Amino acid sequence: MLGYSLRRLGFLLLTVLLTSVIIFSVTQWLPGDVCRIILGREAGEKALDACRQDLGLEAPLPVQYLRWLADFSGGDWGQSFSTRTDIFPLVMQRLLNSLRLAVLTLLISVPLAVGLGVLAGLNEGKLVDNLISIGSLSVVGLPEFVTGILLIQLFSFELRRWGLPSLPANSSIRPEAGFVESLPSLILPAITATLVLLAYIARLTRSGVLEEMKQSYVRTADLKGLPRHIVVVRHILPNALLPTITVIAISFGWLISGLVVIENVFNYPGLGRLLVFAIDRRDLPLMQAVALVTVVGFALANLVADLVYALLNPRIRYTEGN
Amino acid sequence: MINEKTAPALNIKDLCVAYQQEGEWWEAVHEVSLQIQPGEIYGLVGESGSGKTTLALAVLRYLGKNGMIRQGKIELSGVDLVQLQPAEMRKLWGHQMALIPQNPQSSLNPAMRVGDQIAEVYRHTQDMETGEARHKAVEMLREVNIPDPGRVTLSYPHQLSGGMQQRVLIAMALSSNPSLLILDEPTTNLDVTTQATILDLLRSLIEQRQTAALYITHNLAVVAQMCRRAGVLYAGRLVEEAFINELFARPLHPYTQGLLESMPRLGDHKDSVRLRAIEGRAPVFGDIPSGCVFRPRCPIANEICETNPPLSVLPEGRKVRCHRWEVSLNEAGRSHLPDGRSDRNTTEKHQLQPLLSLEGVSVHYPLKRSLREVVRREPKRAVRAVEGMDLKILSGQTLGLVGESGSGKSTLARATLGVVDKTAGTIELLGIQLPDKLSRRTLDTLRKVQSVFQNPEEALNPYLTVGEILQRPMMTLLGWSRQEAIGRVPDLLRAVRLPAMYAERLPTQLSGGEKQRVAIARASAAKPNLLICDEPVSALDVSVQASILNLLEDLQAEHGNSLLFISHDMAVVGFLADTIAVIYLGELVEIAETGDLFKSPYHPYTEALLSAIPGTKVESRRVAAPLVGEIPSPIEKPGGCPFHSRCPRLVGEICKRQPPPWQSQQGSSKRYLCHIPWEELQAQQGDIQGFEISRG
Amino acid sequence: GRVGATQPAPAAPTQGQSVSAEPRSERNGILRVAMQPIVQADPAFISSDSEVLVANHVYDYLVDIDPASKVIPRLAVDWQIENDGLTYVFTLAEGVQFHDGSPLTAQDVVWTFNRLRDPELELPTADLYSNIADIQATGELEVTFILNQPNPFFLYDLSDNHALVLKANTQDAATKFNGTGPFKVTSYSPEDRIILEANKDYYIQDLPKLEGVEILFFNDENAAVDALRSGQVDLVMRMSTALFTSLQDEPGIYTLDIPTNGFDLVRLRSDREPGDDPRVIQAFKLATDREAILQLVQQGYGAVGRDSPIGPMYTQYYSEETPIPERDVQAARQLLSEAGYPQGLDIVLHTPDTGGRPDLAVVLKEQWAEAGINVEVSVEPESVYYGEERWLEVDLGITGWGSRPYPQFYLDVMLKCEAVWNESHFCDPEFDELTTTAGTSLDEAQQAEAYQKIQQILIERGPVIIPYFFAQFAAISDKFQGFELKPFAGRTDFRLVNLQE
Amino acid sequence: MATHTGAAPSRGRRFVSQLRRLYAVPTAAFGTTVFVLFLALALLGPWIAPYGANQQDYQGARMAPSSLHWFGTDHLGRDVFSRVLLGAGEILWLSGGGTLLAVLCGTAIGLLSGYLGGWLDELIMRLFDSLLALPALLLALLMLGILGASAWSVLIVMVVVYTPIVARVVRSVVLSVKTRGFVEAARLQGESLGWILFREILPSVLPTLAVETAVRFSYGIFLVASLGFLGVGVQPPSPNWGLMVKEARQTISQTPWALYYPAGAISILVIGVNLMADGLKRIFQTRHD
Ligand SMILES: Nc1ncnc2c1ncn2[C@@H]1O[C@H](COP(=O)(O)OP(=O)(O)OP(=O)(O)O)[C@@H](O)[C@H]1O
Ligand SMILES: Nc1ncnc2c1ncn2[C@@H]1O[C@H](COP(=O)(O)OP(=O)(O)OP(=O)(O)O)[C@@H](O)[C@H]1O
Ligand SMILES: [Mg+2]
Ligand SMILES: [Mg+2]
Repeated sequence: MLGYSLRRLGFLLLTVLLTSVIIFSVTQWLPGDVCRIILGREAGEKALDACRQDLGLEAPLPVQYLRWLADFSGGDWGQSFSTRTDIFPLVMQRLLNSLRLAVLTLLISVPLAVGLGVLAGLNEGKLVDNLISIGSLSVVGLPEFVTGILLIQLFSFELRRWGLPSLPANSSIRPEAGFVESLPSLILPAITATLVLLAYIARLTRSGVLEEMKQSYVRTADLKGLPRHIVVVRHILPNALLPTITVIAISFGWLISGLVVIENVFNYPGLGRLLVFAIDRRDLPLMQAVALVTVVGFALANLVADLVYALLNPRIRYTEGN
Repeated sequence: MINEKTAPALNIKDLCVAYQQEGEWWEAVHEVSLQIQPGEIYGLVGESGSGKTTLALAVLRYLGKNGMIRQGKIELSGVDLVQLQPAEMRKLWGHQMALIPQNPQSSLNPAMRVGDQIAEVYRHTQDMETGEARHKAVEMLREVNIPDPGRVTLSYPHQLSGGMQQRVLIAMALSSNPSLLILDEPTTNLDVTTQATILDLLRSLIEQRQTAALYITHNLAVVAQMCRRAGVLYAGRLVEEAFINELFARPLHPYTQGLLESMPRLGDHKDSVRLRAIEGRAPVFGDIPSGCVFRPRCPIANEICETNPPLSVLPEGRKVRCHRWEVSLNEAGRSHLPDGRSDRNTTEKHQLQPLLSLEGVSVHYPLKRSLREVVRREPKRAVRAVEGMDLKILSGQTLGLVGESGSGKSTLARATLGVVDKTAGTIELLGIQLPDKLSRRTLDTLRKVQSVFQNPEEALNPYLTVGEILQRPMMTLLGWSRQEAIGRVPDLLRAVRLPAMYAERLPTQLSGGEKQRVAIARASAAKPNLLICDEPVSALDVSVQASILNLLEDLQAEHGNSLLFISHDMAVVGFLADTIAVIYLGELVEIAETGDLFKSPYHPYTEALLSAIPGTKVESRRVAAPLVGEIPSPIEKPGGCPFHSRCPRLVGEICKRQPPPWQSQQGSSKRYLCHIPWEELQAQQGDIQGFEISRG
Repeated sequence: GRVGATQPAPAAPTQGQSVSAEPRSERNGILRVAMQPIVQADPAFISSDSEVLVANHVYDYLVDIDPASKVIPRLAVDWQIENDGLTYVFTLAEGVQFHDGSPLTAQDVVWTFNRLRDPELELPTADLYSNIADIQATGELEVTFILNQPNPFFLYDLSDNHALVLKANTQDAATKFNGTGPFKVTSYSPEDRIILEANKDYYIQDLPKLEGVEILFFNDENAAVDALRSGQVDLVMRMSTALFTSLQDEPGIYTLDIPTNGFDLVRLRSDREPGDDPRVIQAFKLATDREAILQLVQQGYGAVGRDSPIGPMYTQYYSEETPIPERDVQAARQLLSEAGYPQGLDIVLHTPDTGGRPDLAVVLKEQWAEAGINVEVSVEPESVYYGEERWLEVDLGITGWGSRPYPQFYLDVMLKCEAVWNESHFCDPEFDELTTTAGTSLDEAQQAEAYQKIQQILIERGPVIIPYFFAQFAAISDKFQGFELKPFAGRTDFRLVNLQE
Repeated sequence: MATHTGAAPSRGRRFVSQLRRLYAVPTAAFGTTVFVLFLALALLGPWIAPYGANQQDYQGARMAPSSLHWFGTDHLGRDVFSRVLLGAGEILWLSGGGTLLAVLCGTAIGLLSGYLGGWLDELIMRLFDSLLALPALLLALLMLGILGASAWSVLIVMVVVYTPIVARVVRSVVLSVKTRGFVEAARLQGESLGWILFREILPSVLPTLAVETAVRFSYGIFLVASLGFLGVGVQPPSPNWGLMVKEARQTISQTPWALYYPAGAISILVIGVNLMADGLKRIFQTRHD
């Protein structure tokens, strides 16, 4: 297990390193003069030159990359070109916001989705299954921006119009707001994200359950005379939910920074919105930092998934590494 | 011991089971009646698809959603199971009936410790405390002869070998002390040696407990060894039922006769015996013939067979479902060839050129080292699948290769074909050394060595027609134009006894045997000098197996090609091969001309293999103990004699420390690798023979 | 309900919800304002209205402009113009303190303006202040500016958006906010929000009346309006007409709009094909239906433009003497054909993604298509479009120009031959001469005449189309009073706003 | 079950029979019908749309649905029905084209990489892992930043974002197929690489590929619409449904219909394609059990 974990960790580092090269090169390709963007449309040539010198943009690209990588891994994330503030605290604060949203979303969606998936799987072909399947497939078809807009109309404006307590349409939160304070702002984006995940996880769980129900060991368990619920809980679920774990972890990665559209609709200050801001302003260091944090987060989520998977799956736990 | 007068434990009457497929219901089991007494093992044999498992599942009331019991009764101790509700069945499952399934690996929950899986039965069906249940589990494991049961309870299924897993399942099935045990091919996926021990175990357990058992298998020899009575199932119909001795001595139904005659027995050889295959193939969903279902394949069918045959009940508890059983009784018998049928055997062996010779061939699959091993600078390890192999195949001859699973048979074949790289040694074809890599071999070399694989299902591209498949080797290896190649396809099909119109078919429209024939046709299309057949019949039913073996033999007679024939079935190898090599853990342990191989002395491993074959009897001065344990890991092979860890004739320390010498003697082509000298071993061993079960 | 109706300027000093007259010592309320994110914090570099808005409350101008475009005192309580308009002497208010506690002195003002005009630093304002010969602290609280040439708009120039007074020798204006202004920055979270609290030591007693201002950043106008609707912000000043009209029936929200001198400019580069052919320029103009554009894009708010930046708000200069030719698609086709485009003309129309500009582009595409001008629209983020100087490069583009209190500015920076932002690359000696006259003459009549001629030239041969002058919108929660909308949103003054009891 | 007599059905017949199986599942039948319907609308759109995509009527802006304008008009007086109709073509060709290109590239790479194995395979897979470690939308945004917003850029983005996914799926099938007997037999017969890849292996990949294509396609529709909504994809006045939603959001209280119709169109199309993909999955997976 230790060997397995170390090897996974190695893969993670490799992936992150490769991605950092991709990110660096991609951002270098972005058109536009960084200094012109930093100094705004009103700056003169001389100031621009000084700025380029300042940022070390004159050096050859590999040198710039290595310098960036060294600084970055050393914790020196530099200053944002556009806002001229330190990147590290900024990104960390957004990461925290993203994590909040991600955690809340998972808290809502995972139990719900897994529950629905199991229910559908166990009742394959019956009415419940069909209802859940059709329901989840329909939800899959709703783009986040449509759901988001509809939710705002409904839960912010309509409720308000009727004088009922309503949820905020705009989810921007104070930087120092605690989880409880930010909760109302989190609800609508979390529901929107949940709707995206729900169907996905539920369908996966369902097929996992169906897949396992076909296995011979379930027949063995049934023929042992075990009560049905024991067969389900002790035999089917532990195996059926394994693939779900991986997907949840991947979703976690997506939740951290893939919520660009949702953050945009609700104006939620997460990493996704920050990245769009950075791209719009050609703020290379900020862009690189956000992208890399995303990748690391994503890779970590995958690592955790792999490890949990291995931990729950004796076939991996006991064959690798010893 | 078994009293026919007492009420049967299981009484099946007129059972019809149907499946729904593509919206239609069709009967997979049709009007089957049978009784099993307490303490009796009733054998049910039949080809794949004949409905054996369906019957078993119907008895258990565990048919899938698309299966249903159309009519009939299944009485277990007088209770008709067909009438029971699912919840009531669940109670019976835990107490009165149990199943020992075919695939032990997939029948155990991979994510749960073995001990818990057994203890669970006690906890939930017998309301035991956890601790007590655990204790009982250990006890149960001990009862099925598992060494160190305490440790095994803590293992996960994948950590156990197939034989151990099967023991666990047996323990589990017996833990509820059922009055009916259903065994669905419980040893089919195991090695002969393991199978032998499991069969022994099962027999003694059933005897002890006086359980009624329904034993399902397609292996007639196993039935012969295990059961008191047996029924033969064909296309869902019970066509014959009798006491074992009767059944084998005097089969009445043409189908049963066919089955028995298509099976090569230990000691049969192609030079003296021609196998009789059952023509055609078993009916499947959609085209079950009217009247007698066996009619299309029956050699003695006439017009009367177009009506449903009645079940004739004969004395001595025999039943047969055939219009013409009296006729069939006279027409039976396999064709014994006149001596010296083939002239190739008259050629002296030493005059033949070696076609292929392997010298010191080793194949190691390197293992990836774990990080810890790299850090600790531990040496690189490898699976030593084949080691120091010296073999020759003479032109026009057949070399048979036998050995347990994992002994390196396939690896050797693949190294010869060039699909795996050998680690050491040389492979020469007609005196020219072959390059390792397939890509470096010339088209001519490729043409000279072709192969047929084990699994016919995978052998043919499902998206190409038979014609397309057969054209290719002629186009690539012989450089023919497409037109020329197409022109030859009917000839090829004819050669493998398939109608020419099969060229149009897709592989999915062929049966397993037909697929294997096409694969053989493809392999022989470019007239190879050497055909390598890696277990070409082990996935096939006996009746089909016979026709493939006949085919291989005919082709060889026609083309004069050599054959490297791999099998784990001694009888099959013995039938086809001129020379047999026995390998163990990647090493050659014994080699002899076929006739000599079946004469003692045997290498202890060969002896074990032979005596483990069901339906063999050993006339031995000292009965060899069955093999203990499993084949060791080829990663850490035992030193000295590779077989010493399991050898029933262990001499002493010398076996562990010193590699044994080759033993041989004038007048015999046999050589074997052992510390025990020829005479001594011969004195210890008797000759091993197949049961004379059918030559009545 | 709709409160601030369109009113002709110059208007009463208060518009919309009027300032409550009673000065009260107690501050109350925090005003939450939605704005697009700020990027520049150093006053010398600011340009967007949100940047100006922040600076305007953290710092003070020497003089300020009222909604009617009149110059009014700010840090300078009084001034004298001497020596035929070449010397300006300002008296500074007493008791002004920077947020760090140090007092404001004349030196600070001198340093600030010297920095802005220093040719070495190449700040955007250098050109604007090149006319200044010298600046002197002529007393503790007295500053004297000496000009090379008379400049009738000098006071306006001093109230340029960038001309906020910093502490002398400030080095880190980009990250530190040390002003004298009515609010102090307590926290700045880039791209998210900036939080201001009232400066208790503000030199004008009882001001500001708010406890604080929170400026929340929105990249998306829709999100901002949604936030206003659901009560998370109190004030939105940047939104498309469509959004603005959608707010008019919203309970609890006042909508205000005023006409401005701001406009969207459609310009064709005149120094290369196809814009170097006057017939092409005319074809574009003839193919444009200004009234329809005003109706569709601005939903009728604002005023139809006449292709010159001298808008109807500048009553003393605006002229309708030269008629704008009627839309004539046939004539436009004819002209294009004569200019060598008988099959029509393919061209990309670039536009920033803000306000109604994408809509304008889309409408133009449709109108011009009838005349055989096939436009491909390219919408770009404002920051990229301006940031990369693409806006100065492209053949055909749309630019938004914010409202200024005097028209000379536009001519100087945008249309003169050597103008820094001569995006249309227009160069016309007659035009330049007239512009110089208008910008230096102290004779009002002469000025007016020059401006009138300029308008004529632009209509006849200027490579620009100004389809409309837009209105400035604001929507504010009815909990607040004292809000006064200005033509340029950035110069909105929150000092008088407070929460209604 | 195959019939045992008669010649092999032609490939065309097999396609028809698979389509029939698709129609045997009600949800899949619905999905396929929706897709085909949208496809038909997309093809016929230019002929049946009553107005042009950008045809404006400034007298008739912001009109509620009526017999004249079935879906009403938007804030610029454009007929929403016509725009939705014409948008079908736009979104289908963009997402369909992008998907197909990505499937082509991904299949080629997956086949080669999976079959050849070795360090090249390792390298490509590591690279793809890294690409996939970035959420698709972020990668898309970064690339659109480079390429500039246009329909072509969206196409390229789809290829870059989806190729690794398709390649990995194809590769995994190749890995399992290449150890099959028939591939080995082909190698032993000295078949060329091309033959082995395209005639021996590819057909077995096709069922999985069909399912994957349908799934990618539904995500592709999403991506194109989302990019439109974010305003970084295709440019106005294109009747991209996402872009229409973005534009209509500004006027949601004045012209809600301009938002709901395109939003509904996206949803129905994606649901349809999803149901179809689901059906394909069922057909092909049961076949390979
Ligand atoms: N769930 C099912 N649905 C439809 N048909 C089935 C089902 N299970 C089995 N069959 C069909 O019923 C027939 C009998 O199958 P069964 O498994 O009972 O045969 P068997 O004798 O056990 O064969 P084998 O030796 O291969 O295990 C076969 O043709 C098989 O294809
Ligand atoms: N590709 C491989 N990598 C690593 N080890 C392998 C590989 N192929 C086979 N082995 C190992 O080599 C040994 C010999 O395997 P091989 O397949 O040659 O045996 P076999 O005699 O053909 O067995 P069977 O009867 O099961 O087909 C086994 O221990 C097997 O696990
Ligand atoms: Mg079976
Ligand atoms: Mg093998």
